[in-house]
Amino acid sequence: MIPLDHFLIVSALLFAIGLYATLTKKNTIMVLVGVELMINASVLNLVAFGRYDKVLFGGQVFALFVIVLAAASVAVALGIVLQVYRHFKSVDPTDFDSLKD
Amino acid sequence: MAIELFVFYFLAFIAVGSAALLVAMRNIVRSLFLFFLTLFALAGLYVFALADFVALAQVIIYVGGVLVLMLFAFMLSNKTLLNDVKEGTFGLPRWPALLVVILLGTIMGYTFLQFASAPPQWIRDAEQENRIITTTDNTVHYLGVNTMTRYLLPFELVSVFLMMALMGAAHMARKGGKS
Amino acid sequence: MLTLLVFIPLIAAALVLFIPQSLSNAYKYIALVASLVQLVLAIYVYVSFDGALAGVADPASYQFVEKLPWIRMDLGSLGKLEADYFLGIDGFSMPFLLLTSLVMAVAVLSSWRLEKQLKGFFALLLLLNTSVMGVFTALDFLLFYVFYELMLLPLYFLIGIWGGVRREYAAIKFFLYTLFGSVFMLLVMVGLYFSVTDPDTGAHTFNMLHMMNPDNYGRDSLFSMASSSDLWGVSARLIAFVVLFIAFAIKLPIVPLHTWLPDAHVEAPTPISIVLAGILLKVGGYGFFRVCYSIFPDMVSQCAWYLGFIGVVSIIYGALNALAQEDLKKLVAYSSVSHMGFVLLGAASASPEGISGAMFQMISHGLLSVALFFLVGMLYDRVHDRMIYSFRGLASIMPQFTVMVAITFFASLGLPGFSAFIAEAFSIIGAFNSENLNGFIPHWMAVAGTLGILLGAAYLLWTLQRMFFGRTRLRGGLAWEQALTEPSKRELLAFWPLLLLSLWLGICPSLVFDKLNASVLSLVNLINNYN
Amino acid sequence: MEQFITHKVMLVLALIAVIAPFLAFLTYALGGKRQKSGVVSTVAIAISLLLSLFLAISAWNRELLHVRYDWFTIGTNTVTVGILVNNLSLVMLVLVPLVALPVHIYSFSYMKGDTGLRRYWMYLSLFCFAMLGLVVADSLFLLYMCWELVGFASYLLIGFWYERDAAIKANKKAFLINRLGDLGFLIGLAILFSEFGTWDLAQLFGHDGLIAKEGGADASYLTWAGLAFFLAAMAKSAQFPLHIWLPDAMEGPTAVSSLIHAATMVAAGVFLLARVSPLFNDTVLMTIATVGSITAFVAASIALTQRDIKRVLAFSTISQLGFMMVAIGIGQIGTAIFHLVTHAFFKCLLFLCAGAVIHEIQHQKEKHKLQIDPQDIGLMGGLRKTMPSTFVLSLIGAAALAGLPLTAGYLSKDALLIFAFEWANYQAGFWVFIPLLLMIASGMTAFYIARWLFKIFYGQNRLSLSIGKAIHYHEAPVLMRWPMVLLAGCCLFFVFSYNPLVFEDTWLLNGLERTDLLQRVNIYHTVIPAAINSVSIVLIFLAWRWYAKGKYPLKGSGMLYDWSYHQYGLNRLYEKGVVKPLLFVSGALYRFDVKIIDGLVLLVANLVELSGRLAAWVDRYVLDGAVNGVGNLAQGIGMLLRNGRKGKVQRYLLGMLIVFLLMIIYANFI
Repeated sequence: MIPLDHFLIVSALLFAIGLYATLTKKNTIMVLVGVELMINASVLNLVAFGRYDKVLFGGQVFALFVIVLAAASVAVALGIVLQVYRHFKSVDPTDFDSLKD
Repeated sequence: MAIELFVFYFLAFIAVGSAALLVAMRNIVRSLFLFFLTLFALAGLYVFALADFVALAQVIIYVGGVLVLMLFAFMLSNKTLLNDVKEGTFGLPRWPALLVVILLGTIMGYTFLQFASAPPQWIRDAEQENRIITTTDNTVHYLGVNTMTRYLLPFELVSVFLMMALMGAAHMARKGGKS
Repeated sequence: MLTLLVFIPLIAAALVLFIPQSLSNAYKYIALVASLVQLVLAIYVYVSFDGALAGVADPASYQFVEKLPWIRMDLGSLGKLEADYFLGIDGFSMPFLLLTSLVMAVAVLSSWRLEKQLKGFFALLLLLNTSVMGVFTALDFLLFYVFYELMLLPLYFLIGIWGGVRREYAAIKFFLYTLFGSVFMLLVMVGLYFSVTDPDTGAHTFNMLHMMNPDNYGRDSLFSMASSSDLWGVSARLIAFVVLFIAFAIKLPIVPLHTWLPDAHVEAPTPISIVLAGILLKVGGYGFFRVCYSIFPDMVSQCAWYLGFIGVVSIIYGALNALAQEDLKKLVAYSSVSHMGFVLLGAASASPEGISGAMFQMISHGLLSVALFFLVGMLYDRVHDRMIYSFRGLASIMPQFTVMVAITFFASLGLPGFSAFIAEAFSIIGAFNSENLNGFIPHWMAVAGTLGILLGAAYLLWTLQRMFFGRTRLRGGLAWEQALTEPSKRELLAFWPLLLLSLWLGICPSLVFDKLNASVLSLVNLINNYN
Repeated sequence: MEQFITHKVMLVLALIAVIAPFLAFLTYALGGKRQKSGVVSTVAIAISLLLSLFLAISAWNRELLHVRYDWFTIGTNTVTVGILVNNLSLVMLVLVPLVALPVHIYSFSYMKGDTGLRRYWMYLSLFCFAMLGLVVADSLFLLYMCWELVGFASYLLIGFWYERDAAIKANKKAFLINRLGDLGFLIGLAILFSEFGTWDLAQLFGHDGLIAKEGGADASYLTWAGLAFFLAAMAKSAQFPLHIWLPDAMEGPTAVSSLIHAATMVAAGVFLLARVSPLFNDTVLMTIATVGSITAFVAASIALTQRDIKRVLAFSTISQLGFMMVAIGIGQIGTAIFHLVTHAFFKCLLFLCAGAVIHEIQHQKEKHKLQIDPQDIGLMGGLRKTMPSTFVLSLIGAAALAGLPLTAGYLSKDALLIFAFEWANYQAGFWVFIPLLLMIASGMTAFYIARWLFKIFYGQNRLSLSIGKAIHYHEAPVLMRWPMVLLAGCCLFFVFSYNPLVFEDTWLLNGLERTDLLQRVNIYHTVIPAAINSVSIVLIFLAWRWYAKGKYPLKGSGMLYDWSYHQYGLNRLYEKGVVKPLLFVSGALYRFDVKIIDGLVLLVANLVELSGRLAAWVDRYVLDGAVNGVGNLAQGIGMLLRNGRKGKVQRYLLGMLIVFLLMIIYANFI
């Protein structure tokens, strides 16, 4: 059995990387990828902790929910990105500086 | 045990390594493929956490769904979006962000290590009362039962939400839009 | 007297600032007159200096002492702050007064043809002069520090404004390096201040001479010898010694803290190179003796091995680097690193010969490196090129210049009859003697140090061969041949005194040693007390 | 007589003898460009010669003349300067001007028309001054100064024709190798100083000197000191493997080669060892003898094949210096000095003869506009008829070098060899190789000098043959001939001894100290001279057949020949083994300096800059925010929400994150 902290460290690393991508990427799609990385890191955490919960099975169930929600959010986000791109002719999030239509 | 650990490290290395690489890359298409690799490796890690169904879901939904969606969105869209491939393989790091991220990562890692050395009460209880999932357990069975009983309400909510989201996405991605 | 010596340039600088731009030709005459007056005063000081009085740690035997209360502040629970305007000289500082005034005069002469912003240039040069003189005469640590920092300011601008292509880079680098050192010095200074009290008034004091007397330290103060307090498990006095050493070593410079030197020298205009090589490097060496060795004599025996080792490394490393240079000025700069290694080696030996040799080496290097930079500057003035490979066979078109260069080269590679010979020989002999005398540094360091002499001959002779001998072939062709004229009267006037002085010192070293011996012996005794 | 010539007067005379050339040097150095004639130099050296001859006559075998003054005090030790004259320095004091005067006169004619005459005389006078100073210096420190000055003068004279690349490379090489020796000297000085605290020769090496006292110093240090001084002597006296500078030094004017690189300066090493000889213990002596014998052999074997007229002589000089070193090594100081003196005369003579030949060929070369090397003995030949007096003089010099009877060379060489055999007899066993090597070297000497002589003066005029044009040589001018005659006179036996065959009657040898440690083996005194001379004569006859008659039986190539011709490949070895690696290392170190050390500094600077930026950034986004309070934040949010405002999403995110982080840190770690 792999010790718990191994999973946690990997997830911490992934989260950090995802965060970095989110903070710095000049392409909205890559920002999205960063967000997905962070989500995956948290899923890993959920699953790792879930091992100690045979009765309620909360970890794995919520991992599934998260995956599904993430999929949904990606779909929506991509739609938004495409729209935004049409509007601003750019994918750089720093260029999106007006909230009005 | 040793082989297991080795495979775990290998997968973890692939996951983290390709994630780091994808962040450092400038070429988006390559980055996305690296992301694909990360997700696959992560699925492997889930298996090691004895969550085989989640791993499966990961592969199907993420790898099969999300990523393909991304690639399609990327490739089907305007050409300039695709041409957004800058020269140079790696970009320069952005120092403030990198610093903050490293700091956060360190804090997280530190906390987790603390965590492992002094686990919370419920984990210790679980260990003592032998409530840990073992390799012989049929997790899919438990999952199914739990979803349909204890977590039924959330499950339904999620499915409704999913439907709304997909509809919204389809609406938004329509060519032309309203304005 | 010393006050006059220190502040004459400042008055001249003020004069320069007040004279309108239209009379800009007068600036250099003012500067020259100021340095000449200073030179005369310095000679007077030299002549009336009594070589039998030791100085070093004994306040009574300092000469030309001037002491005025400067800052007296009651800090309540922290005690009283006491800083004096305290000037005085002993054998260690006296030679440098003469050297400084001479080098400054040469620097003014070598900036004769300068055309850019004369007012600022001369004002800064004179300010620099004041601060250097101040460093060499101050006996109060706070005063010393103020002058020490004041030195940086004019230098930064002098390099940064009148320098070469990469002048900003060089200026910043120089500034940061030195600042880095002096910040640490500040820490130690404050620490010392809180440890030492004036025996007369009972107030904390910055007086360096009080710092040299172990009785003046508070019983359980940080730097007290009796309490031997620790900082992170290391003796506080040791840390202070090392920190001060680094601060001065950057100035000296030592490997690996030397990289500011080639850049600063190469980018600086000729007069500033002259001042840098002639005086600024000596501030480092002077600081060793005045501050590190005198205030922390008990630490010398612990650190001597490392000092000697760094010295040897500097000698050989500098010489090897000089061998690889293609820029004449850089070559001279690296040769400075190598030559100043002898200072460190001699100082580390803590033998009378070694310390005398080190002092003599500083004076000799002061004269000869100035001459070298001056010669490089002459070449650069004429054709704006100083790459070794651009020249060949200069001896045929500039015989007089070649004679000057050849003599200077041979003088600085230690030909007998010139000061560098005495200096290097006694640094080495002192270093060799050390193992028998006090066991500070082993024999092999002296032997390794001699290799530096050999390499010194190698790079200088090679340069001589490549640039001056053989058939004439210049990169600039005929135009250069016409531009490369023999030295003018003014240049000769600035150059020959340096070389003749070096020759004179080489033949009559007692001119320096007589004034120095008492102080050196006293310092050696001071160190041996703790060995 | 005794009353008038007091000590003081004699010392003053010695001082004048030393100073005179220096005054000549000053005259040229300060006299400006007009000062071109060599009269001043020559007069000065003549004065030196007269004074030193007078001194030698009045002070020989009498008393030690010694005076010294305090020079400077360093620490508690006082360094003195002074003059010390004993028999040893008297010999040298006479020898130097005696050789230098003919060379000066010779130079008048030899250097005529050269553009740098002023420099020439200046350097020559400087050299004479330094050499004389070296001879009479009473302290090792003063000796060291003169030692370096001699090297400096030699540097200047080798590079006299500074437009020739070969000359300036040669002088650099000479100076650097001498510098290496100087380091040995310096280390020796340091050892003596740290052991005894003085450099005074009389105090150190006098009869009741510090060295002689038991337990005065650590024996191993003295061994090291001895070896260090020997290193100095090796470089200066061109001992194997540091001899390589001497052949190259032949790039200087020939008159210079004869004075400096044959007669005087290179002998300074031998002189130094003689001066400090009480210092040496057995280890050092053995080393000296071994190195000396190897040098004698190696250099003689190289001289066999050289084609350059001066290089043959240069290697011969090296070989003869090796002989002298052996004499030092076997404890026969007197013999070493004796050989030094005779060698100075005959080698100087040979060089001057060579100079006369070169001068003539150079003259012909310019006259006929030929593209030849005037120093190649392959192009000479048949000069006997056109330059008869030069030939006779060369013959005398060559005979002295080969050690044929009736010459001075015979006396000194026999003395040396006999002592060497006696010494080997005393040491027994293995050490017999030293006299054997010397025997072989001595045979080779006879052969190569015969080859040299026959190739130049016998046979046909090969230069005429090779260019197909008749070339008429002329005898050397008078100013060149008479100095040679003077030297040739000194090469004959009667200058040194009334008995042409037995060296033991030599006044010079008897005037110098000698060890009586060795047992006189009577048979050696007859057998060895006879054996050597018969071998020599056979070899000379062989050379005559080969070179004079042109019946040369060998191919003129082959491994041994190349080996010898290329000087055992030593030059290339040094080039590849020392110079190239050194330059490589220095280049690499420079790159290291720029890339690594400077790079580190830059890195630190960058980090500092980065932290500065970070601080500024934190200042702007975090601290400022905190200071300005929530209102500002609200305003910021408001602005974000308001239309048309520029917003940077990721930056806000980052800001939030930092606040979050700070909170975590604050909550958990502080």
